[in-house]
Amino acid sequence: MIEQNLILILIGLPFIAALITASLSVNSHTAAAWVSGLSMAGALAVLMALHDRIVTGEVLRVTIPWVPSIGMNLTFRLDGFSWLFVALVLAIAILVVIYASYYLSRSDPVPRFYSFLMAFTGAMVGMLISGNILMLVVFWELTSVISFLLIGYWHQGQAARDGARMALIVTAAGGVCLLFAMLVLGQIVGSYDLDRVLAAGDLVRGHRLYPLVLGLFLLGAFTKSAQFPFHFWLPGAMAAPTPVSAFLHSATMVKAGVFLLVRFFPVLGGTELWFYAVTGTGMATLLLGAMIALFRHDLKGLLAYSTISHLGLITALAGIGSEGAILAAIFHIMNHAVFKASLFMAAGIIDHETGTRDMRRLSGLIRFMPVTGTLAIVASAAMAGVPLLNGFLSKEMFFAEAVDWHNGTWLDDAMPYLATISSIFAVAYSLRFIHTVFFGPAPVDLPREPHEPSAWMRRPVELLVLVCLVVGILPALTLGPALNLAARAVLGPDLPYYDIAIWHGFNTPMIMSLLALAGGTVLYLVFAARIAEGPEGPPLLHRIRAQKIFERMLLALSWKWPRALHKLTGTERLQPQLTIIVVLAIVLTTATLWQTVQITDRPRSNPFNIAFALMWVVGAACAIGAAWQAKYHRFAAMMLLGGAGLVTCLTFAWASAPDLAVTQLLVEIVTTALLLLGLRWLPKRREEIADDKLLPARMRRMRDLGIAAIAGLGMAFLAYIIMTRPLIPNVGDWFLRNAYYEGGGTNVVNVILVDFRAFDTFGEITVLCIVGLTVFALLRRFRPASESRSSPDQQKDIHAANLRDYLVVPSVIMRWMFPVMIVISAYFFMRGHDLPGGGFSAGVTLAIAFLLQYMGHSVRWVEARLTVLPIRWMGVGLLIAGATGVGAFAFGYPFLTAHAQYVSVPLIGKVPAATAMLFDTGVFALVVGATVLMLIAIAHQSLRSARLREQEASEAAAEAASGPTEREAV
Amino acid sequence: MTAGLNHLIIAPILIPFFAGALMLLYDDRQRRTKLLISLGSALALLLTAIELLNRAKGSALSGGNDIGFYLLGDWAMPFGIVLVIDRLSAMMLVLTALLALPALVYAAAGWNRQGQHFHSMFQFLLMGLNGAFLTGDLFNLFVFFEVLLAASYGMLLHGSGQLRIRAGLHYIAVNLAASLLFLIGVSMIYGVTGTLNMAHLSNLVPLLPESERPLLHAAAVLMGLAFLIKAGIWPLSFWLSTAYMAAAAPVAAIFAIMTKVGVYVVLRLSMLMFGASAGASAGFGAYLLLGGGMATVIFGFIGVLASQGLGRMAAHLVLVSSGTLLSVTGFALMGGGSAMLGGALFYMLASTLATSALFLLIEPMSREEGGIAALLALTADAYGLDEKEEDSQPETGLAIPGTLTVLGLSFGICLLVLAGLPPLPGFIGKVAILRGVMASEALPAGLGWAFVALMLVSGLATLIGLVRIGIQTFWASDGVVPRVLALEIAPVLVLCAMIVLLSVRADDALRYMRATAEALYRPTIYAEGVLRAPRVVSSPTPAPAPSPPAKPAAQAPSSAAAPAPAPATPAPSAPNGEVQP
Amino acid sequence: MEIVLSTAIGILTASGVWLLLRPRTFQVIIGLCLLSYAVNIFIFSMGRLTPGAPPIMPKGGFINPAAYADPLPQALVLTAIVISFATTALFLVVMIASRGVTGTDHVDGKERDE
Amino acid sequence: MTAGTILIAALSYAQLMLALAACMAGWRTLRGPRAQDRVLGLDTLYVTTMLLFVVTGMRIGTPFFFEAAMVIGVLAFAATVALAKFLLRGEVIE
Amino acid sequence: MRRILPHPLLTAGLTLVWMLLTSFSLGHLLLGGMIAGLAGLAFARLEPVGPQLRSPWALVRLGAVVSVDIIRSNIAVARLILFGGDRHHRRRSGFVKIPLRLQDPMPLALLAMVITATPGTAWMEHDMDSGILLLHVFDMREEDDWQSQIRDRYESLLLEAFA
Amino acid sequence: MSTPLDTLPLWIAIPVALLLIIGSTLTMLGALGLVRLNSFYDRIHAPTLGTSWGTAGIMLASMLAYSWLDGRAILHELVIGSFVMITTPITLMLLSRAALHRDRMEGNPDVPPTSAPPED
Ligand code: NA
Ligand code: NA
Repeated sequence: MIEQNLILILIGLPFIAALITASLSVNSHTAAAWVSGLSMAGALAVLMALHDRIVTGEVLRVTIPWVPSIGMNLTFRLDGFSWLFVALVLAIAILVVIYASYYLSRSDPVPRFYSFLMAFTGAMVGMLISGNILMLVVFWELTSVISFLLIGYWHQGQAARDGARMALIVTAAGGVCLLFAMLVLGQIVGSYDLDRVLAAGDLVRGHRLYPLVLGLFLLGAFTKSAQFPFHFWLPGAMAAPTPVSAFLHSATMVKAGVFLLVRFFPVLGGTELWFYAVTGTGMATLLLGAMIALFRHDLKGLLAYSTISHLGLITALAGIGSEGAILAAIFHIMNHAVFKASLFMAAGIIDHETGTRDMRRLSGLIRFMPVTGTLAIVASAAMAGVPLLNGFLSKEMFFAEAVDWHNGTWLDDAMPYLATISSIFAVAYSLRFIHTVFFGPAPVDLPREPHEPSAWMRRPVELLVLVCLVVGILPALTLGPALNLAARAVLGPDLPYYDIAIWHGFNTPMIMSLLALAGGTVLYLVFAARIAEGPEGPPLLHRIRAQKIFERMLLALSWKWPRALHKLTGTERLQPQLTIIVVLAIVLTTATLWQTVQITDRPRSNPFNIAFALMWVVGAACAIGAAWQAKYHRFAAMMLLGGAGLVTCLTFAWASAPDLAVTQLLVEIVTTALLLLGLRWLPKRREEIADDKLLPARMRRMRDLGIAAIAGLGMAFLAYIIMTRPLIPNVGDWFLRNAYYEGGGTNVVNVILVDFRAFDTFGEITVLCIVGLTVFALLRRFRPASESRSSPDQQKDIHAANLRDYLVVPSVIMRWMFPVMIVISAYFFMRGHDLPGGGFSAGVTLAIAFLLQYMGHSVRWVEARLTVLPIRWMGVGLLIAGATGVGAFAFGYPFLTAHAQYVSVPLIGKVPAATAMLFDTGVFALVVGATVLMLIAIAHQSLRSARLREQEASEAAAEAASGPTEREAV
Repeated sequence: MTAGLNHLIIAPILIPFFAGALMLLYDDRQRRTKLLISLGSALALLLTAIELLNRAKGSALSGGNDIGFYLLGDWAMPFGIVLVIDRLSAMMLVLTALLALPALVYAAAGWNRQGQHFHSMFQFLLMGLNGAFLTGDLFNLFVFFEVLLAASYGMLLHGSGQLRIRAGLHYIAVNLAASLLFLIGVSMIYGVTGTLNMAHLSNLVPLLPESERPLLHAAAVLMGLAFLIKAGIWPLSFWLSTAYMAAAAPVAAIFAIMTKVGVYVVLRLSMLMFGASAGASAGFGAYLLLGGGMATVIFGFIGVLASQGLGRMAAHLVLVSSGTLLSVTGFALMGGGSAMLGGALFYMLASTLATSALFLLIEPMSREEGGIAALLALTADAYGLDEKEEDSQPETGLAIPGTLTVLGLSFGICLLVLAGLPPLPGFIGKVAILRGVMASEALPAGLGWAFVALMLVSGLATLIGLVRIGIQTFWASDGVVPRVLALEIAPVLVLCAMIVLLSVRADDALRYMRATAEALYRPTIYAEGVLRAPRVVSSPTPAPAPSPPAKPAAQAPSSAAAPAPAPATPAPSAPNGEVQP
Repeated sequence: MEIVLSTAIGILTASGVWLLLRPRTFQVIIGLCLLSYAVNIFIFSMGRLTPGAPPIMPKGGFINPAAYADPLPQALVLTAIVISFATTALFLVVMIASRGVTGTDHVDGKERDE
Repeated sequence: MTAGTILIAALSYAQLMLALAACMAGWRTLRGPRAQDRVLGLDTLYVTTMLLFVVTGMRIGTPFFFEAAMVIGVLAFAATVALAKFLLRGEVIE
Repeated sequence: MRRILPHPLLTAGLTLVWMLLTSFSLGHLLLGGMIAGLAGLAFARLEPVGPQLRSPWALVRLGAVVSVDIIRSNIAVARLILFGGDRHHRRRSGFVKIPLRLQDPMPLALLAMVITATPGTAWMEHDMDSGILLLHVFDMREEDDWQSQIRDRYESLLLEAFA
Repeated sequence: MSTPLDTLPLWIAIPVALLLIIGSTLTMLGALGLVRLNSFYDRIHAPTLGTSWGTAGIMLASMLAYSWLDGRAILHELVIGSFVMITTPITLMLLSRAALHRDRMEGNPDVPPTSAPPED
């Protein structure tokens, strides 16, 4: 129990520290460092407390349910391997915190740095001790995201931004692959629990999806561990502050990939595929990294490529996967972390104290910073694999595996040679690092005067170098047990104890080491000068800059190609969009009906009526005419549209829908007025559009004509086959039977509208209201095109003056029609429930009455006499309709339950008094309001324009009066 | 929530309706009152929706009448219109309310002054959305679609300006075409099956004679096109990015739910009509949805990569999300299982919240000197001769400290969700979907793998695109920190908090979604529940019980016209048997 | 008679679709109007044609539903008419607003080659 | 020769005549040549349709088309007034 | 009274219209009267004072005259359209200017109705200042004196009817 | 098709039929004039056939028939007829005025110059 809590503390501490530091003020540098350092120390203490249990080979587990329904739980699992790794991470974290507190400038937002750093540590620890492979991915991705923030800490620089982005993209892409792999793995194993996955190696390797899993898994691991060809992000990430590099890019994040390789070796490893892929990649990376490192002039660049190379070495070991290899891999993970962290820190000190990291400018620094220099020399020696240092030991073990382990493949045969060659380069670049920076003449023209850093900045380096020495000399006493523990945790408890000695006799690995040392020295001595003068990178190879390639690829993949593709697969123009809709509708409907649709053998049909057919001759001619004229003769098209509408109304009447005929007619009238009001603002098309006669335009028209014809045919066909089908039993019958008894009205259509399906009407009036408001709102900010701003041509002509009284006589009749229309409106309203009519018809009628007054007079004349507050009407109408509906609540009925009754009124007799009528009142008020609002809002534009013209004219006149001289000058 | 009358079900429609109507009586200058009404309504909606969700949760799979229904006008099924509340619709209601409240608060920072009657229109939009989620009647669905569309036209055009008008024109034209298709489809369904009730339809589909089936499918295709246009499926989605980009920030934030309405309807109707129990029609359209959905995801992430501005990018993210959901719907029709579908619903919740937050972030993130004041000045009405525009004063609100940090944090949260990165719910949702897809035996393996790969790639593309924009905005911009009001950032933070909450309580949410998905796989629960919905008045003859005024409509005419109405009104007592072919 | 009405629907649709695909806003709005005529008649025809029998009932007595036109499609068309009226008005206003701010009546707010 | 036959014949004749009238009015609307001719044509089409409503109502035997006819008779002139005014002034409402 | 019922004649007429449309019953008299009253009130907002009708009898006479004229000219115009005139006479149309004495818009509107309703004559334009009416005549026969016909048959009656 | 009109006695049926024939024929002739006549100013006379006796004939026929059927005076149609007569002038006046205006603006010599005194 206590262990489980301890594990939770272990993982929780860094995150808590992150939260605390994040909430510190910008300049509380020291506090942030202390919080971070103490929390790391605390975590390390916790880890140590757990050592006793770990050492017995026990695996500690704790699970907090998070999303158990998809098997994603916060399961933590601490064994020897992860224990060792966590210890490494925490220890280096402490050192980095110390180092950073001296390294970072006062002007930096330091608490944020620590916050990120702590969060990163937490994520890293989480990844290492995750007992659930999905959670492993979660933490894995978290490390990518946070490392992005850390690399971009100095985001003012372009290099930092680019480096951060590239690192994120590469590692996150790998993470996505890893997620895919884990999902499939979980699918195969039937659980995301790491224990069960680790135990299911045979099942996984035998599964047909194994290659897929392996491929995706390796993509994840290789990207994170900067393996060839995904190595290029790491040098770019060197734009990060040095503490970040020391931590992430030597000890922790980049090791996540190799950690994963080792961890999952029991599941995925041991196959030929694994060997080729992993060892092959590892060897290539090892060699390439070492070669490139030699040619880098940037200190951190050299270290970065060196890191890549060492990661390749570890990867190669994981690929071999023998007991010794795994042990060596773990050992080298540790060793590399130690010497590389110290080297990064040293490089940081040099950068910090001299102002440059360019080895061509640095020289003879041993005189100015002897301590740092010594430390760096020791650490470099470890990196080069000089005996008595830790790097030597693990490299020897690698050589031993390369030589001793066989599986009979060509890669296996080549390994010793490749290992030696890469070692030669490693020696050479280590030598270069030391020689150029610390020896030679005193540097000239450095940005800063070099000197030793503050002692505390050096302490972490000192400690690390000490570790190099101690482990290098006394491996069995120091790291030996822990390593064995870790290897056993990976490969199983039956693993025999491996003794790590510094002397194995004068064997092949030893010869290889000596060869490398000698070869490297020679190589450096011969080529030192040329390297210094050469470009950043090995000859020939430097032209292939992976980073550049990647950047170009990224640019192409994430910008150029998508843009081109997006243009190709999308459009911003309306016509293609509408064409696609129509064509898709046609194609899909046709596909559905093709060869399946049946035309009924006993079609329903009504007798042919010549008059009706003739009316449709008119209707069709009008429709086609409207289509024909709409471009150049809008006015004509409008009238033809009216003609087609009229015949439509007649059709409704003829086919027993008097309500529809009435409503459609009323709407026709208002629509005509609306369109005309709008037409005022579409200036007449004076000339034909230039392109119209050209071939492409003609082709387009032909194509559209074809589409239109097919659409028409299709609709006609659909309508015909359904119309002629026998009538199936439908819910319509019920309405006929119940309209009178249950709905209290004889006009079934109206009863449906205000009672059976009143909810539709309720929504419909809301639509009308919204549209009214939208029209109003839009027109408030309306600006006419410049050519429509002046008064229409008809009013400009000299004859126009004679038109003064043209309305005097007509307006009399129009005025007198006003009360008549009110009565007609009332008539429509009253009879709606029993006969054609209803609130909508009444409302539109009244709106037409208003419209007529506006047309017969001027806006100002009407509005001086009639106060129409359309929006008020709309609000009241909606509220009446809604309140009627809610009224039913009082009687225990649902919304819009109507209450119909015929009430006997003295003298008058029975009158229908349905609540539906009240509802209809609401509809009426709303329709009046909305229709009038729309009409008047457009009409007001003319008034506005006229006022504006007057205003401009008076301004111009005033100007003319005040400044005649200016005018003359013009 | 068993049978009976429950006005709470209609509250999500009535609350915004009355709020919107009431505000029409106020002058547009009484902003404070309007804002209060509006916020009050949104809050009430949220509470109602949560209560409905709680009730829906209680009884989703108990069998039989376990959904809530509301017979409008107390008319018997399947003749009248019914509102149906089940887990899915309750969830959509909650989501709508969750988006509405922050958007409204945000709008209070000055956006509501850019045009007329913003709040009424906003409320009507909510009414339309809620109506579309609740209704159980196809034509009523059309009506509510029109309500929400009309309101969305108004909202999109809110503030006017060239970009909005151009986008609005396209948006309206495309949606009008879609509405026409919808009408054709609905009427064909009526012509072929004789009903408009979704539950009734679900029961009729398996019984349909083979001669009528192709016509039913054709109708479904036409209607489906209309919904898919709203859902933004490729290649019917080109209107979307410009429209969303052009809309004012709070408008775009609520628009985040608009594509989901299309998805919701597609999901609802296809599961009801073409689910496993649909006989010869089972699985109709599955491949179309899957193909279209995947194409949409591809187009969406290509668009994300190709976008220069955050607005357009966010709009394409909407497409990615909606394409994912459509593909999953396709899988669901193939029998993909509730694990996958439940994951998709969870993903929908997360991605909608995140896109909404992102839309709210866009403007403050890209705001230069002056902020809203400048914006208002741009749109200020040159023709406002009639009334003085006191609108142009910028809101003097509380500017928040640490602006960039807060903005960056919020942006980061949105990014993680949309790119599907852990530990936020985007990741959880994706994992749930992918797990479900991989585990499902019913799905063609190749398609499943293609989909999984597509999901992962689209997440990566999203990451790349958003990181690019984020770096540009937060890292590469040197200069003035924008002045952002607390009123603008608080809603974003609320949305982010909800996202975080969703990831903390992911298991509860996922369980809910999975149960929802299971219910969707059993359309008979829905259909039987609705069709057995009892009226308050059990029969047209007066009830002997001393109940409140029993439906007088039934008595009055019969007392007026002496003979008993018995032969004329047999229907209401037999809602089910009578109208089946 | 069905053939006449189907033809009518077809011609209205074809004219409407043709206009819908044109580049000028006014053409589009006329096209939408024509299409809504077509669709309204189409909806209406889904209840089959029953000339001479409007769904207006006697006050009481036995009713033979087969003798009357189906009222439901009519109610649907009524709603559709109102809604399409509203949206036409809206489209019109957006059209003139677009003409105002962009200076062209092209649906894209700019001429094709610009 | 019953009353019914006579009436049916007369009604059919009237329908036919009115439909022909509609055709001719439609032709004028389509043909123009001037805008005023079209307006005149449309106006005639309105009146013809109105009469056709009445005649068809008689033929079918229902009085329910009366409202539609009344809409044309009492309200439809508003549309033609608007058209004419547009021709005259270039705007419908000043 | 004037405030409640500003246009009694109009209200009465509209009540009649209402009853024509619905039925002649007491209930509809009341309902129609109420609605017509409201309509009258609304109309009063547009036109507070109605026309001063002096002699309704003159209007009745005018109606009779016009009815006969309409029938006659219906036949005449129909024949002209069908046969384009007779042997002795080819149809010739033209404009006629008629100076009117009427000044008030209301009687002018009535005259316009009369002229329009009579096939063969069309009201073209009327200038308020000069009082000149431009008439278009479908068939100009020499023997017809349009000026006197309009002025004596119609205008004088209208002048008589209105104050 | 059987309609209630079958019950009409012959002495009502014949005038109804005659009125129908007269009304529809006149309307048709009016429309014919619209097609055949050559100038707008001639054509403007044609539709008045329909709005005067064309309408009157058909409305009277309807009134007669329905009054007989209902057993009381059905005068609905009176309303339509009179309002058609009242409203037609507005349309035609405005239309002819517009035509005149347009012709004058284009300098068409066939139309008389304005009768208004020149303004100064
Ligand atoms: Na040097
Ligand atoms: Na005349």
